[in-house]
Amino acid sequence: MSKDFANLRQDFPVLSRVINGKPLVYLDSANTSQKPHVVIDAMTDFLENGYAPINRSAYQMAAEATDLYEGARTAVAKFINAPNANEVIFTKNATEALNLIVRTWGIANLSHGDVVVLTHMEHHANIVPWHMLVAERGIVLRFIPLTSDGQLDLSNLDALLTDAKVLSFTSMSNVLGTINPSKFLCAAAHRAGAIAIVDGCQSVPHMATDVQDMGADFLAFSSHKMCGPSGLGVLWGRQQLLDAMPPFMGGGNMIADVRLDGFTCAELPAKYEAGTPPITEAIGLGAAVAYLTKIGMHNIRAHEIDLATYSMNQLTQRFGDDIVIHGPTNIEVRGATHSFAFKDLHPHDVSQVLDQSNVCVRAGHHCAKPLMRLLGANATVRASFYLYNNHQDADALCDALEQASEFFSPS
Amino acid sequence: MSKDFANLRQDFPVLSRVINGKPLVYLDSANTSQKPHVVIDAMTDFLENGYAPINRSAYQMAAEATDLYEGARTAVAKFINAPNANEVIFTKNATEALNLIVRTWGIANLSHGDVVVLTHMEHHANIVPWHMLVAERGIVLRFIPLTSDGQLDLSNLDALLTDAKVLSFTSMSNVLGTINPSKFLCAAAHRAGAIAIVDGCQSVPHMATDVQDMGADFLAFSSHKMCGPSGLGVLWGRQQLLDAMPPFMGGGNMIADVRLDGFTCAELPAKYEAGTPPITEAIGLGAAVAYLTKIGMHNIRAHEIDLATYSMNQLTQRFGDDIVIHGPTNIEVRGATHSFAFKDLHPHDVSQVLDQSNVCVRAGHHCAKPLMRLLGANATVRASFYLYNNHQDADALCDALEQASEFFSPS
Amino acid sequence: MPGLEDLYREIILDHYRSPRNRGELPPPAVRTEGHNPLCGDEIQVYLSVDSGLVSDVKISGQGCSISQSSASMMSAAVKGKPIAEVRSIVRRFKSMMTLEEEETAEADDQNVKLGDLEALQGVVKFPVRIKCATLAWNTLLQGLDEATA
Amino acid sequence: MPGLEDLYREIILDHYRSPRNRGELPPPAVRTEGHNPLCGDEIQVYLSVDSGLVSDVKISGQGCSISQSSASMMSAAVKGKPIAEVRSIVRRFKSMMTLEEEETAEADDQNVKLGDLEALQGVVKFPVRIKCATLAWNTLLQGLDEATA
Ligand SMILES: Cc1ncc(COP(=O)(O)O)c(C=O)c1O
Ligand SMILES: Cc1ncc(COP(=O)(O)O)c(C=O)c1O
Repeated sequence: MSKDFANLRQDFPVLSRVINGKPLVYLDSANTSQKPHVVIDAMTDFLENGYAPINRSAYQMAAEATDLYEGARTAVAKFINAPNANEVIFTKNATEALNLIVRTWGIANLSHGDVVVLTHMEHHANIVPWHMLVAERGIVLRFIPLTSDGQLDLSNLDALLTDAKVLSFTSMSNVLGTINPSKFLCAAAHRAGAIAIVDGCQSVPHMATDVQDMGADFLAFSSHKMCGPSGLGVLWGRQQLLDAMPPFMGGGNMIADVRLDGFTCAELPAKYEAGTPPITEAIGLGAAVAYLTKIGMHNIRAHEIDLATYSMNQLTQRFGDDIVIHGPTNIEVRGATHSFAFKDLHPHDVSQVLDQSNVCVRAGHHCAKPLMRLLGANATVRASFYLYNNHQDADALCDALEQASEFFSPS
Repeated sequence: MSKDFANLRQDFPVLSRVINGKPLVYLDSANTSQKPHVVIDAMTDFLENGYAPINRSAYQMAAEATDLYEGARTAVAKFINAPNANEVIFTKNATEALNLIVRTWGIANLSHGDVVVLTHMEHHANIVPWHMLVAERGIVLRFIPLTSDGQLDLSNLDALLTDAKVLSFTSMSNVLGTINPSKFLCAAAHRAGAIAIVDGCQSVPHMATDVQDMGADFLAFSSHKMCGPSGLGVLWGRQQLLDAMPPFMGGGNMIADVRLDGFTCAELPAKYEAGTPPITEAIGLGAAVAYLTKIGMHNIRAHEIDLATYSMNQLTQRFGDDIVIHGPTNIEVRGATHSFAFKDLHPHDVSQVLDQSNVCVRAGHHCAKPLMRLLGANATVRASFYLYNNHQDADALCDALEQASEFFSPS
Repeated sequence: MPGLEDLYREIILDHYRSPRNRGELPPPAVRTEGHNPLCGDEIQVYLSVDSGLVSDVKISGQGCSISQSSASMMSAAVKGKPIAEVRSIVRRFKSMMTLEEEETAEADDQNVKLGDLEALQGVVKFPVRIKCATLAWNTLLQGLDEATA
Repeated sequence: MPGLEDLYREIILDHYRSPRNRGELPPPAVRTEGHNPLCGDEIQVYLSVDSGLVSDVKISGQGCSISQSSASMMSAAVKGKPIAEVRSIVRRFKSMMTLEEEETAEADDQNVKLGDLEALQGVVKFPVRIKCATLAWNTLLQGLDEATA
C-alpha cells in the first residue's frame, strides 16, 4: 500500500475508535462509507456559521448558502463529467433517484407489453420500482442471466434486448463485486432502441465515472457510499430526457406558477427538487467529491485492486475449501467486495463472532434476494473495502474468521 | 422576555455571526430555522465516533446506530403524542410526506369526481400533488375561502365538505401566521366522512402538538423548521391507514421478500422508508426534539405570543399607514410570522436594504401563489420569529425598514 | 459489552446442531411461513391442532443458530400442550425478548415455565438478534390464529 | 461586501420611477410572458417586428426596481434596432450578467454598446438579483424567436 493511503486513514475520525481494546476494522463500505474530517467540517461549519435557505431568500447568508449548494451541484457534475450541471438532481438517496426515473420517464413512455431488461444481480432498488410498473401497467421484465463465476452472461444479449425500451443495470454488483461493462451495455441498449439506466451506487465511489464516455441516459448513485452524508442521492440524466419528462413530486421550488386550477413546472434542476432539499448534505457531498478528486479516482481504484488481490489471496490461502467466495476471480472485473460462505456456519453467526474482534461486516441478503436465490443461499457474509482500508484489515478479517471456526466447532 | 429565552440565544452558534460589523438578525425561521449546539454536536459526534448503517448489519456499531435512529423515531412519536412509534415515517422533507399520502392513500382511494377540500392559504406542497391527481384521475378540488383578516371562512364549511373524501389543510399559514382550528376541522371532516390531513410544518415547531387530541389522520412536518437538520421530514399517519395503503417508493428496506416476479412489503415503518434513510439527520432531529421539549412547547408559544405582540405594535406604531400587515390581528390565532407590504416598495427591494443591516427576511410568494393572488400581490416581505428571537430583533427590523424608506424616497 | 457466551449458551448450540421436530406435516396441518427481512432467513411452521391441543408441530427452513435453536426449543415446549397454555408460553417468551417492559403478559402467564427457553434470555443484549429469536414464534402465532379461526 | 450604491445606481432608480415604453401592443404584435419563480414577479413583453427591425416594444407587469428598470432600459436599447443587432445586445447583456465567463458572446458582439445598461453591472455582485435583471431579457428572446419563427 502506498504511503499516501496509509496516511489518509487519519482523515477518518471514526477509524481511531477502539471498542473492547480493539481497533475498528470497518469492512462494510458497500453498505455505507465512513466520512472524512473535511466532510464533517464542511457541514458543521455551515451549520455553525452560515446555515440559511437556498433559492428563496435574498439576504447575504441565503445567497452564500445558495452558492454553496449550487457549487456542490457543479462539483458533482464535474465528478461524473456531466455536460451540464442542471442535469444533476439531488434526491434523498439512490433509491429515490431510481424510483423517480420509473415514475416519470417510465410512466410517460411505458405501456402494456413494453419490455424492460434488468439483470439477475440487481439491488432491490432497481427491481421493485419496476415490479410496481408490472402490476400497474403490465410491462414485461426480462433478466440478463449470470455466468457461473458471477458475471453477466451476455451470450444472448441481443435477443434479450429485442424490442426492449429500457436496459437498467448496476455498474457493479454490491454482492459479487462484479464490475459490469457499462459502456458496452449502453451501446447495446441504444442499438436496440432502448434507453440505458445505470445504477452507479457501487462504482461511482470506487472508480472514475464519465457519463458521456459511458453513453448512459440516466445514472443514479448515493452520497453516503462515497464519503458524503446520508440523506442525499444523485440522479443524473440527459437534459433532453429530463426536460421532456413529467414532474415527480409536487410542491415548492419545482413550480413556475401555481393557480387554484393548475400549475406549471420550473426548469431543471428545480423541476425535480420539490420542497426544501438536503442543503447541508449537498454541501457535505461537495466536500466529499473534492476529497475524492484530490486523492484521484484512478489511485483509489488501484489501491482497491491491491486490497482485493491481497484479501482474496489471504482468504483462500488460509481457509482453502472452508470458504467459498462468490463472483469473478479476475480482479480486473471486480471491486474489493467479497461475499462468501464460510464452512457450514450461518452468516449471522459468523458476523457475530467477527464483531467480538470489532471486525464489521454485513451478513444478510444485501437487498439482492433474487441473486441470493441464484447463489442458493439466504444470506452471505460480505466484507467490502474502501480507500481507508489496508492489509491489516484483511488480516484481522482472517484472524476473526479463524476464531469463528473454533467457536462453532463441536467441542 | 424571560431570562431563559435571553440565555438560549447562546445555544445557537450562528447567532453570534457578525457581518459588516452588524450582528445577525435572523427573521426567516418560517422558511428554515437555525440549529442549536446540541443538534450539531449530536450529528458530529455520530459522524466522528459511530457512523454506521441501520437495520442491516449486526455488529455493535450498527446496532448502536440503529438504536439512535429508532430512538429518534420514538422521541418524535412522543413529541406529537402518536400512539405508536411505528406510525412515524421519516421522509426527506414535508413535501415528500404530503406527496406520499397523495400517491398511496390518494391513488388507492380517490377516483374520478371524488372531492378533495383544501384551503385558499395552502403552501404549494399541499396543492400541487393534488393538481397532479386532478390531471391524472379527474378528482375535484374545492378551496375553503378566507375572511378579510386572513382566517378560514368556515361559514360554508358543511357545504364544502359535502361528499368530500379528504380535507387537507395547514395548521398554520406560513404567510399570514394564521393558526387554524385543527381539532375543529378534523372533527368536521370526519363528520362528513372525509379523512383529515394536517400540514403541520408551521405549527409543530412553535406549539405543542397532540395528534390524538387533534383527531388527525395524517400529519406532515419538516425537521429543518424545528431546529433539526435539513434532508428530513416526518409523516405521521394512523396505523390502520398506513397498513392498508400501497407502498410509495420501491427498494431496499421496504420489502419482506423480492422475487424475479414480484415482491411483498415490509411492516411499518420500513414499508415507507425505501433505501438508506437520512440516518444522521434523524439523529439530529432526535436531539432537536429533546431540546424543544426541555424548553417546553408551551413556553415557546408564550414567548412567541410576546414577540408577535411586541413586533406587531412596533411596526404599526412606527409606520402607521405605510405598512399593511396581512392576517389576523388577534394574536391568539396567529403565530409570530408577519407578511406585509411596505409603502409602494417592492419586497425584493425592501429585503435588499434590510440585508445591509444584516436583517434576514424573506421577500417573495412564500410558495403560496394562490394566496398571494388573493392578497393582490406578487410578493410580500415576511419576518418570522422563533424561540431565539427577542425584542431587539423586532427593533432592528423597524430600524432597517426606516432606512429602506429613506433610501427609496425620491431625493 | 456482553460476550459471546451470553448469546451462545451450550443448550442453544445443542438445539442448533440437533434440531428437534424438523420436518413437515401433510394437510390438514396448518402451514405458515415467516421471513426475517434483515437476513433473508425463512422458516415454515406446521401445526396440527386437535381437540384444543397442539397435537403436533414441525419446523422446516433455514436460519442462523439463534433462529434455528429458538424454533427447535419452541417446538419442544409447545407440542402436546393446550392452546391456551401455548399462547401463554408465546406471550411469556415474547415479553422476555422485549427491551422495554411492555405489558403484554397476562396474569396467569406467570405460572408458565419457560425451562430451556430461558437460555435465550441473553439474546436481548444483542438487539439485532432478537428478530432471529422471535421469527419462529411469530410464525407459530400466525398458525395458531389460522388453526383456531 | 458590496454596498447598496453598487446595486441601485441613480439611472436605475430613474428608470424604475419613470419606466419607458410601458403598455401593451395589439396583435399582430407578439406577446410573451416571463415569471420569476423566486419572487413571483411577472412581466409581459410586446414585440412588433417589421422588415427585419424591432419596430416597437412595450412592457407591462410588475416587479422590483431591478427587474422593472432592466426592462425599461432594454426597451429603450432595442427599439428600432435590426433584429441581428438586438440579438447581439441580448447576448452582451446576458454575458455581463453571468458570474463565470461563459463563452456565449460572438465575435461581432464586441461592437455593440450597452450604454445605460452598463449601470446594471453591479447586479452581478448580488447573485440573487441576477434573475430579476435578466427576466425581461429572457422574455424578449422568447418573443424574438416567436416573431422570427
Ligand atoms: C405550510 C408549509 N407546508 C409545507 C412546506 C414544505 O416543507 P418542506 O420544504 O420542508 O418540504 C412548508 C415550508 O416550506 C410550509 O411552510
Ligand atoms: C447497487 C445498489 N443500488 C442501489 C442501492 C440503494 O442505495 P440507497 O440505499 O442509498 O438508496 C445500493 C445500496 O444500498 C446499492 O448497492
